[in-house]
Amino acid sequence: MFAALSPQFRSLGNAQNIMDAAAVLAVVTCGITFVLMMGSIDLSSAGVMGASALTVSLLVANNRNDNDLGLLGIAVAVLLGCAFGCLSGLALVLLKVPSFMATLGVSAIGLGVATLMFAGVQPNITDAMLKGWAIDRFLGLSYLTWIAVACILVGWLIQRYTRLGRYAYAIGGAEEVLALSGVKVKPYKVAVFALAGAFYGLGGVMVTSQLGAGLVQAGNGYDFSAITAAVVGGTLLTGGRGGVLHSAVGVLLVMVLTNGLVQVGVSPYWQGGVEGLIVVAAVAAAVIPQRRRNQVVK
Amino acid sequence: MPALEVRGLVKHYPGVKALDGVDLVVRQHEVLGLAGENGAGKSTLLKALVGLVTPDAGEIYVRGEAVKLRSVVEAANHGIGMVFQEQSLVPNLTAAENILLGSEGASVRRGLYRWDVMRRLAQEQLDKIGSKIDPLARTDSLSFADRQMVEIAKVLRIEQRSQHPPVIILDEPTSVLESKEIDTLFAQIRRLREFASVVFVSHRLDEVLDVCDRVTVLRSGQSVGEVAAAGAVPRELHRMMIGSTGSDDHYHENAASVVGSEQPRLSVRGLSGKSFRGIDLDVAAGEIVSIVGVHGSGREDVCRALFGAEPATAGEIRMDGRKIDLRSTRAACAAGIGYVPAERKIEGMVGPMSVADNMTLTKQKARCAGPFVAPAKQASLVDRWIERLSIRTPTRDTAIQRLSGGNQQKVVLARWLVGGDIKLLLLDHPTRGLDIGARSEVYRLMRELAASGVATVLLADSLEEAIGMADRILVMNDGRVVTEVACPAGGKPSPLDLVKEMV
Amino acid sequence: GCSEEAAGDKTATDAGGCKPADVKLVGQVRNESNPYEASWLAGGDAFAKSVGLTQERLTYGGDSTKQQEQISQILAKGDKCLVLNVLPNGDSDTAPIVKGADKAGAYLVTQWNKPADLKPADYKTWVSHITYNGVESGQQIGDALATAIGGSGGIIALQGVLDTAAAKDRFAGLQASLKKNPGVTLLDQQAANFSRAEALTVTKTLLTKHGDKVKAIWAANDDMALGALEALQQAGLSGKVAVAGIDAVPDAVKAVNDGTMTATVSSDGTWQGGIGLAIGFCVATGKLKVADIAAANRAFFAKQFLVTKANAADFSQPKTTASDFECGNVFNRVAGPLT
Amino acid sequence: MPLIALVALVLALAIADSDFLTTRSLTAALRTAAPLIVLAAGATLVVLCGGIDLSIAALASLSTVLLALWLPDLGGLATPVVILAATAIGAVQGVAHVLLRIPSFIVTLGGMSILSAVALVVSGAGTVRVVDDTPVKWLELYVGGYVPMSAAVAIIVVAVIAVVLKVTPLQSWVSATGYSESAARLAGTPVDLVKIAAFCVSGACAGLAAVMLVSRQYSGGPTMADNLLLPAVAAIVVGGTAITGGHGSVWRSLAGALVVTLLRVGLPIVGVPSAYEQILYGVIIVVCVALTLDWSKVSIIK
Ligand SMILES: Nc1ncnc2c1ncn2[C@@H]1O[C@H](COP(=O)(O)OP(=O)(O)OP(=O)(O)O)[C@@H](O)[C@H]1O
Ligand SMILES: Nc1ncnc2c1ncn2[C@@H]1O[C@H](COP(=O)(O)OP(=O)(O)OP(=O)(O)O)[C@@H](O)[C@H]1O
Ligand SMILES: [Mg+2]
Ligand SMILES: [Mg+2]
Repeated sequence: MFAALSPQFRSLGNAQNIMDAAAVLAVVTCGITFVLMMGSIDLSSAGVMGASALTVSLLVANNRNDNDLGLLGIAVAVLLGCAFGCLSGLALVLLKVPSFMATLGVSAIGLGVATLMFAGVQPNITDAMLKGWAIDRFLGLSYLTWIAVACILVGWLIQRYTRLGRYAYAIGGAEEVLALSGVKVKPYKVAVFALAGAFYGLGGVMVTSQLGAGLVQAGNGYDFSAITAAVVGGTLLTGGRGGVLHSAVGVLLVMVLTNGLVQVGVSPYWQGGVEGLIVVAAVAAAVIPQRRRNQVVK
Repeated sequence: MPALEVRGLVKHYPGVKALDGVDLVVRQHEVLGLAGENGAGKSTLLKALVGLVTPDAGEIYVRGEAVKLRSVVEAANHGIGMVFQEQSLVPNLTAAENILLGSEGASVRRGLYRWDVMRRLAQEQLDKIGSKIDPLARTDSLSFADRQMVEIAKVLRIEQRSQHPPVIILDEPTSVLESKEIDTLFAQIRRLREFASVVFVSHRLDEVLDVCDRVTVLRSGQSVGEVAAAGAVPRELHRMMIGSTGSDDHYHENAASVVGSEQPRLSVRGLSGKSFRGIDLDVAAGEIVSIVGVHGSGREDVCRALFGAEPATAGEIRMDGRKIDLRSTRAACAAGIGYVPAERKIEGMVGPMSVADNMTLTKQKARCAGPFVAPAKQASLVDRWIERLSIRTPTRDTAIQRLSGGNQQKVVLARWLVGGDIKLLLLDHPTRGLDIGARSEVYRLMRELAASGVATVLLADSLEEAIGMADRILVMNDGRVVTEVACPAGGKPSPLDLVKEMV
Repeated sequence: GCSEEAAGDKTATDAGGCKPADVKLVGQVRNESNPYEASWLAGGDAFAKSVGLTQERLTYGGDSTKQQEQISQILAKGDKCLVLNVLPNGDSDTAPIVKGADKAGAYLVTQWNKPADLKPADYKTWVSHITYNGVESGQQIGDALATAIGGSGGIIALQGVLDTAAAKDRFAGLQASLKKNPGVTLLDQQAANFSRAEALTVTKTLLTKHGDKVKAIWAANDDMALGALEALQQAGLSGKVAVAGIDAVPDAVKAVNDGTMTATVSSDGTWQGGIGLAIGFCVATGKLKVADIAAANRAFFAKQFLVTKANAADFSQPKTTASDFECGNVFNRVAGPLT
Repeated sequence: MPLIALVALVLALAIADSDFLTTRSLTAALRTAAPLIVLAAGATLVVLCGGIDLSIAALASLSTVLLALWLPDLGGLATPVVILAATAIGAVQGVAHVLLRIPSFIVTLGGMSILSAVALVVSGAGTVRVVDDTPVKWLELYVGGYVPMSAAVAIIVVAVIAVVLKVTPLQSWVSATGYSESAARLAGTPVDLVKIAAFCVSGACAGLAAVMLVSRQYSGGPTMADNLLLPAVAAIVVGGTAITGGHGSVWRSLAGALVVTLLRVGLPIVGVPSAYEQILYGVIIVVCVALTLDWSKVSIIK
């Protein structure tokens, strides 16, 4: 539809642009998909990404200190994301706090930690490799986009071929049954949140690479966008349905939509509204074929 | 040395003593039957044997050795496995994964799935019970009975898991099976006896006596006796279960009402839906019509369509001659139709809500004064029905999920009766999981309702039940009514006549 | 019965009756996590230290309701000599802050956002409102861009949060500049909400949409300008498109100095953070009488400077000194009354 | 349980800053909390039915704009008209959720963006000032000199919702819908109507919260209440209402809203630095939920 409305939309350049713009969202959505598959929800990406963005920008070559850890710094940032994910998971299984709240709390903690690291002065990265991720291209797509593709692949493999992935799926289907079968679900839940956290951590690194600076707000808005993308892709919030590939499609749909609206020249006032309308319409269209009389919709 | 021995097991729940010093012995290579009324404590006892219920007192001995069972895994390591009363499969996993869940063995190496191995291992289990289902089919795409087969296949994994002869517990495995499948299961149980011990629970006492070597009877959380199966008769067992002699006339046939031939109460013409076509059906006031058919015959969907819970693509439905538009369950309720679904746990009851609230959920008027709830009115109403149906519950405010299966079912039935305005009852396996006594009461209730002019459509639990209760039987096959058999008291058809038409 | 206010409310203190040690200084901004507002709080701290006090820092995370909640809570404590230097989140937030402070008799200086018909002159303890002329700055950088691209070509505009006076004024300035430079055409305008990340995405999209036609990017603040710079770099267009922003945050000044950015306009966060407290402090301690403050100084535009490559080096260091905050000098940077 | 958390929090804040336990401070906190209480109370109904309403804050923002625009023409009538309009918008979302069978999360997420866009356009992307605020001024009064009128109204709203639920069949319909929708439907519960009604109440509450905000801010703005979304949901959960539906009450949300307000306002006021404030907020809110949740009623925590 956008292709009909705007000639630029059809251009190869714009296709590249959409793919590049989708990279971070794709990685974050990949992470959140596992949580959604379990039937939980994760709102921690904003905070986790902020913390990881600040961490990586202070650990690789930057204008604030003399660190120059390169890849190691990136790994630390991803691990930090993992640790935050763990925290959410532990709050869920040990304190029995619903994930909605646990992850909201962890997000606040992440933002606090990021603000502490920020300390008033913007860290700009000078690390050539990290900056290069956003700029250098391979087969027409930026390295970041390839990283996102790799993440989706890894995510899919985890979902299909590992116990973690399958159990996450099963937890969304019938958690109580796993317990009856003697499976201890708690470690898997924590692990799923940690996995998601790692993806957010990587997302934070990618944002830093794009912006050339570590921002506390690096993850702003990704929490809800990622959920939207996953749901548009067909992952159910009640868990047990959907998956990484679904989500990847959802991300592309959402990105095409945002991009298309700008390309077609919809007034900025209305863009959010049109987006919302289309998301609702898309989901409505998707559920029509599987509508059953007594099916539960929450 | 017995395979399993239980001595003086006690378990308290708030308000009830589920187990009150039970003793139980399971010998090597025997099939032990466990009989008892609803709420006698059978499931609780068995759950204690697989570590899901921690007893307050008493000991469990496995092969003479005292053990503490804290989890399913521990129990499995001692060679004890169980098929639960309520189905317990993960719907969105494949059958293979469900079969191997928790004991994946060689099919998962270092957390990585090897689907081909998994398929093979699952197939081995399915072959044992001769099930034809595809191991890689998603469980929720299987029929109820196939899922039950998967459960049995799953528990047989115990053989691979423990080096000792296993003890396999089956808690009401037959309540959702067809007679052919039951035969397969029994063959399986007999095969198991060669190398294992089996504990078998069923409310169908003839089944129990058929497959078991010995039957232990539970009453109110205590073991009250033991019977060798050979030569025993169901009546004897029943007497032990309830502590007195039950009535002979199980189906209360002498109470069957004589159906007049006025205009039918329910009249269905050309009803079609996804899994059924061109259904014509008349039910007169006071008549009990049973629909029988094999799995997938579509009778269940017909029943749901009559209640507006399943979309119908064509046809019309009239109640007392008035056409009704059944696009919502509300309209059906308003027209005086009641429905008792088969999947009680998911569809029949609201688990965390109290017995009283569940009972008055539909007929709100019965507990209200004007638009307001009258607590006193509700209390007396609920208490009356609890007594009338002898529902075993600590108080009317107990969450219904805390009741035993049979008692839950009675509450669900009561829901339609409290208003006193019911005209047509659609009963989908209303006696599934009920003990003989409770069954008999339900039958009596159905007769009473029929006598008061309520029309009933019954999807019976067994052919015998259909024949015993119905005035008329419709046989469905592949979405169509293939024949109709009159079934008056005194002129009952034989099961064989019906089976011919069903397949 | 109902009454107008909570029991125990006190009447406003007589202006100027406070001992310096009794004064409580409060600085409130959106958050500490961006360089501009961090420098604001730092300026406030520096001033407080110079008079032997500490500044209570409040941040409300860009959340209007939270800002109000904080203000009403701090006013409810009933300190007699409270001085507030507040950055209202949006125009709509100023009125309740002003009315609350007026009722509690707290000395208040607001900055940036204020509806036009709400005037400090109508209140006793709302000492002053300080802002920068957004129309002017928007026009200045618009003109600078026009010059940089030789007076003709297409530009794209990145708007701020649409619901703020700053965003609207600055964009009005751009439109004025466009009128003055008929050769320059506005190809497109999108909101990027003052955010670096959003600016990056929007710019990329607009670059693919308009391609070579884009000669310059006008951004309503430096954060967005920096985001646009990243987008240009990623599109391989570094140095080929002129970029200008507003605020003169250190990174932008550096970029201007390096020549990657065309221009920015200085708004001095450090000074803003100090000056509000200084004015309030002077009034609270009686060194300055509200009645004596010239009407033009009750609501004024502060001086701002266009920063270009020519003068960027001068702006790389903070230009604020302690003497700016002496009671006699607090109105030294008045550029003119609010229009 | 949420009450214990609330009392503990007040005590902790009082220890950190002795000024906090004064009538004036507590009154201010109560007044501050009023819009949040109302928002949370309305949304609690939707949560009890097993859904979630993410549009409340955007709807409240839009309502502030509408109220500010209509006050000059309609005067005192503007308040009920705006509340009605908000109710209607809630109803539309409810109907979309029920008829189109889209999860409430998605409907209201979409609704949130759409309502924000409408608010932006209607207001011309700016603040709409209320010059003559007499029609909403009554909310700024104090009952008996101590209790802020807005807080009193909020508490009355909570009480009315709670009582209406309790004395009518609504309570069992709402719980049944929340615990097990399919069972409720097969029991002939008017599930769809109950859900739509819940969205209506949620919308009406958003409208009322908007009136409170306008009376406090002397203006309406297209993003004015947007930031109240997460606090409102937090209030519901901190109160101990199960996010999965069924179990909970509006009273719990009242306590939850007070806890959340105290955290939002109290921490910075007692002098916790901004970065640590966020960390503390995160930790305390999680601990509060851990304390208030009634595990015996909620078997599986997602
Ligand atoms: N989790 C529980 N909490 C409270 N009470 C329970 C619980 N589980 C079972 N009970 C009570 O314990 C008693 C025994 O229940 P149990 O399920 O063992 O009966 P049963 O013999 O299996 O009945 P049925 O034949 O209906 O399945 C019943 O009164 C039941 O209400
Ligand atoms: N022709 C068909 N093709 C595919 N699925 C079918 C077909 N007929 C029925 N089904 C499905 O198979 C399942 C079993 O059907 P249904 O429950 O109506 O049979 P039933 O005779 O009531 O079985 P039971 O004896 O267990 O009560 C249902 O989910 C139904 O939708
Ligand atoms: Mg049982
Ligand atoms: Mg059936």
